[in-house]
Amino acid sequence: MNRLFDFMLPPEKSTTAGEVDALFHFITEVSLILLLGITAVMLYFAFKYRRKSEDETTPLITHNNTLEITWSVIPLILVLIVFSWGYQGYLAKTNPPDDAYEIRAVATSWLWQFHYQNGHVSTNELHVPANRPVRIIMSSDDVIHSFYVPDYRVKMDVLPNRYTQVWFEATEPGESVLYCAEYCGTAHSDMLADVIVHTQEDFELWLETGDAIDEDLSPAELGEQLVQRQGCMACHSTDGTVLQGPSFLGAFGRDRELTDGTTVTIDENYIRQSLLEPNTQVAAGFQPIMPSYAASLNDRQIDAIIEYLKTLEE
Amino acid sequence: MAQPSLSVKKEKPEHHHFVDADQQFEASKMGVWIFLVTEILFFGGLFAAYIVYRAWYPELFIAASDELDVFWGAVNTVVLISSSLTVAMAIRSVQLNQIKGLIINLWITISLAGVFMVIKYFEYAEKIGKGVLPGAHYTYDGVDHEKANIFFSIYYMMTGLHGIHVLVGISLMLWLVWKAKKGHFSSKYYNPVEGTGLYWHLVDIIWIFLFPLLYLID
Amino acid sequence: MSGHHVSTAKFLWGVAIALLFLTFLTVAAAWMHFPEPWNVIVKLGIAVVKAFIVAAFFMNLWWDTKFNALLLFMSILFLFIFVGITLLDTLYRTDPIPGF
Amino acid sequence: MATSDSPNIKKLQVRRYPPEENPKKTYLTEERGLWAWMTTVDHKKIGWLYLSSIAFFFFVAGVLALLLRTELLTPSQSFITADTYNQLFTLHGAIMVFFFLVPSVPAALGNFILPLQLGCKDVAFPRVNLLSFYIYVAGAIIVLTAIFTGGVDTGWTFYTPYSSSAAGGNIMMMTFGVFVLGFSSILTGLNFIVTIHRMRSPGLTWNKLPLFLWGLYATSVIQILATPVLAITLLLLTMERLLGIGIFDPAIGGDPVLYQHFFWFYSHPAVYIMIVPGFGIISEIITTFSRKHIFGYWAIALSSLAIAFIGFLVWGHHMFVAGQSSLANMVFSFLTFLVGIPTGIKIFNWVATMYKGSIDLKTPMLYAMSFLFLFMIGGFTGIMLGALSVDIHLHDTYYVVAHFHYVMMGGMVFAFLGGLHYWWPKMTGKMYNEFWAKISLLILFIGFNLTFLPQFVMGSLGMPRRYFNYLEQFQGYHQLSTWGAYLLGVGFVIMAVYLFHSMRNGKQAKANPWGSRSLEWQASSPPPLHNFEHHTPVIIHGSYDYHKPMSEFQLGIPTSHNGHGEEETVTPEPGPAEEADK
Repeated sequence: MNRLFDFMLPPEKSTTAGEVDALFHFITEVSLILLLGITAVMLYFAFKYRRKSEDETTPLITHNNTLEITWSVIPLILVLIVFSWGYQGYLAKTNPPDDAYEIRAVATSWLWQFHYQNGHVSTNELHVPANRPVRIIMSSDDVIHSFYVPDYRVKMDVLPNRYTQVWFEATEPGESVLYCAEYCGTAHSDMLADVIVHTQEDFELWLETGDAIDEDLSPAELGEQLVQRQGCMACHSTDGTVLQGPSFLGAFGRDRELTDGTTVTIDENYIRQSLLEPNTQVAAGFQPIMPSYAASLNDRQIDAIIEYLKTLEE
Repeated sequence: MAQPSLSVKKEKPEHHHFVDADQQFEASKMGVWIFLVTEILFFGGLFAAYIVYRAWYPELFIAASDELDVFWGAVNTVVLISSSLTVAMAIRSVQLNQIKGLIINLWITISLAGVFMVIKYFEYAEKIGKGVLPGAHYTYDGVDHEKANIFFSIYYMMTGLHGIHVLVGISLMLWLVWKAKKGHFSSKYYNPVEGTGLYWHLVDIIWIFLFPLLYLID
Repeated sequence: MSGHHVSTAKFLWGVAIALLFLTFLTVAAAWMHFPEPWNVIVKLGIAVVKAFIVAAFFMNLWWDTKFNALLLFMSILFLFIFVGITLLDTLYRTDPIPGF
Repeated sequence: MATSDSPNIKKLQVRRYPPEENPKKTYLTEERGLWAWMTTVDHKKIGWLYLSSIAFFFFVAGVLALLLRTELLTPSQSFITADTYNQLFTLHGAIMVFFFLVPSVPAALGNFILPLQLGCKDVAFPRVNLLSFYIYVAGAIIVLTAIFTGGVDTGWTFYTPYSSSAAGGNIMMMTFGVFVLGFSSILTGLNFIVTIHRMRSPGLTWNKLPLFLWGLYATSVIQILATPVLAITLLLLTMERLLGIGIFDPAIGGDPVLYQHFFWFYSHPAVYIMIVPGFGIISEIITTFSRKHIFGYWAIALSSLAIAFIGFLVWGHHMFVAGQSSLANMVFSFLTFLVGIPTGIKIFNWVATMYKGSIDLKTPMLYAMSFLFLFMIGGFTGIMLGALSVDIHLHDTYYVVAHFHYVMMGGMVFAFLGGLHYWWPKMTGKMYNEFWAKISLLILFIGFNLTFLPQFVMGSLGMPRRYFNYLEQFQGYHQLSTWGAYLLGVGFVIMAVYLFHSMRNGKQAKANPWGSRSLEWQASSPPPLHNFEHHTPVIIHGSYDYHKPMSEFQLGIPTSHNGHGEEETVTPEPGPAEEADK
């Protein structure tokens, strides 16, 4: 499929992407022909009928019914084609097959959490099997977000008071980018996640073991990786900049004032508490907006994060 | 319609940019009507919210409307209809050049509008007293529905906005009384009276719908 | 142009009495407890009749230029468009239910 | 009181065109001084008050756009923070929409031209007109205060629940300012509808009404019917923040998608408030500079009304992925395509008008032709976004940003600038420098396409809108876009310079420098305070009668009637008028 406007579209990585692209190409090409045609006629008239003397008069041509009906009916037919084509594609994109594999997605400002049927949770990483329809049922913890994967040509808003869904079938193992497409505040543009497509066997394996990569890392290295991959950096810097949450730099061992006026020392227990029940002890001057990591981090990972924070000395 | 006839001698208009008084009268009346269109769509947003929520939670509306007192609602309907009558009488008076009748009718209308607001005040006070407040501040537990607060948000928005319109109407009529006393109006020029009258009738019409929609659901 | 229509006092009183009678009727209907769809239809029907009477005879639309009546009609039409199409969404939503 | 025109017209003195050249007494020379300007009820001066205000806001929002584009030169933070960026794009959108686009053509050019094209002394309610301007100023002050006391970062759409609970800043004041502004828009629309209905000159029947006025009429209808819904929406939003009424806030039990219905019920028709008067300008310019009768007068006039009407039925195409029902999506998509038909009809009619014309490529005509090209791109990409399956992919990406800039800026702003150049001699009595005007247009045309064509590409490649940081793969497109934006800035600076220069040092304009047949050009340039020297002219010829030579054009003035109600004899014009009667 080499078409003139292929450069305008990302690679097709889902079974329904081709359908969308076909319509995209059709509209773009027909539009281009009409645009160039009408512009050429306009320029030709401007040249052919240019004013030759100042007191010219022109013939009285008020209307022409045949012509006007023609240029009303032909566009009407064209847009009706586009409408029904688009509607067909829409139906295909919004009605998941019955056997689709279900994953729950929860959007929070500004990260994505994905819950799998065996209780496994991943943050800012969506793991899916290839060649199998996947249906994602989504909800939001706060404001409206939107689930957008350009490679799959899917998008759906994620609402706080209702469940919405998208479905897709990835055609091959690989990675794609997932964006939040509905404006949601400060770190809206950082609310990205990776869609990681495994083969069916690899996916089963991943569900069982989670990320295998942490086996041979030191706790602090693992902690660093987790902080980067779990979406912490959207709100907490490691260089002292204050974002939506306090910076990690030099935090460990320090005293911190809380919103209720009390003071705690940032130690292992405080960090563990902040990950599991984040909004019970909120640092003064910040909003209680952090999501819980109780389901997505195991004890070893929490310990690793604590070790990593210890290394961030000023 | 719009073209003035050229041969007939016309009344001089109040403002010089009009061709004649007839053009000015028709223009200002059309202006008021267009304003009323915007009022209808302004309230229309609230009616839309009402209908959407009513379609979602019909049982909520039946349960929650029990908290509203049909008797006082009906009394207020009678009060507003009477005030519509007196406004119509006021316009009739000025059309017949009876300025005294105009002023008396305006005063009766103002008093009726005042009665309406006093009754509304007691209704509000009773509800606020028992914790029936809009939305997030709702604390009353007499209505067994999780969205009861939304019904009362809609109730307060609709009746509150209507109440503000009644207050605006009162001020307009006080202004008319003042202008009438200064001899501004006659059977030849009474556009502001006509306009205010139209506005007041619309306020009445809106209440005619609010009463069954809010008070008489069950 | 009949923009300066003058109604007789008797006529205005008649209109008001008709309105008061309809108010009585709608309250009475509320006590009758019609079954569900009729309940709404009767009360809103009466409200529409009352609004029509006010618009036609108090607001003089009956005698006025047709354009002003058209304006009123347009505002109601667009309100119906607004509500009607919004209901096409709110009444026909099919939200998925999580399976776990 | 409706009378047929012909028997009366026969009794008229007929004055031959042209009117007085280089008049000594004009609206600019009478009632001078700042106070007179600030309290004027003259529609022409109010037009100027609006024009200077919208020019100011266009400048402010334009500078904001340049700041945004500069930040986007690099994929991550370069000189402003994410929060500042979010505030800037919110303000760019809100100011451009509410303070520039909505009032630009109706309130600035419309105010000036409408009574002149109708042949009346002023709009129906001159004091309401001035009030409408001061409401605009009040709204502007409130919004500026909001900007300097916390700002707003919700996007110009104020979507709940972000706007009702999550966002900081001074949203209540901002929405209140826009609420106030709505009344200014309503009053302008109200004034125009009444004026067009009630104050047309004798002989100016509906089928002779200039197409600019048809455009303004359709626009006014939308303003009247849609703006109140915006007002109630913003009021509810304010109450949401103030009292937590919960109708739109899910935390209290409300529904955020319902807010979107409320918002777009105004804001989609508002797109047509912005573009339909632009269509009117294009009809005037193309006929004047092609010196040819408009092709398909009724098709163009009625398509404006059709667009205004269908425009009310399609708001949901902003919500295809917002979670509304599939049924609503289908209906909205279908209706959206129907808007394309009357729009297409207009374009074909304009091009057909040029056929066998006598085309003079003066600056306004070049603006009109640029408009046609750019607006067609905006229209075609609108078809793309109306197609349900494709919109799922393109929604909330830069493709949408590029699309509405092609419609709003390539369409509406180019039409506005065309109109400004077209009526500039009438408004100021001076000619601008044709050479620099063409240079500036060329720069704007290139700069505009350079800014927004790359945005189509990166949008369909998946670049979401309202992004402060972006992936490196998009940097090339962003940089092209930013250079284009700078070029646009240069174009506007040149325009400001030659326009200001012409006001002081420009060549004196003739009453009718373009040889137009439309009524406003039969007043002197600039017009007298009361437009037609206290007379109510009687329209004898159509506004587009370019098949008649200019020498046949006459302006009737009734002898029996001078506009003041009292009998008075009008001194007959010498010479030509009597010849014409024979």
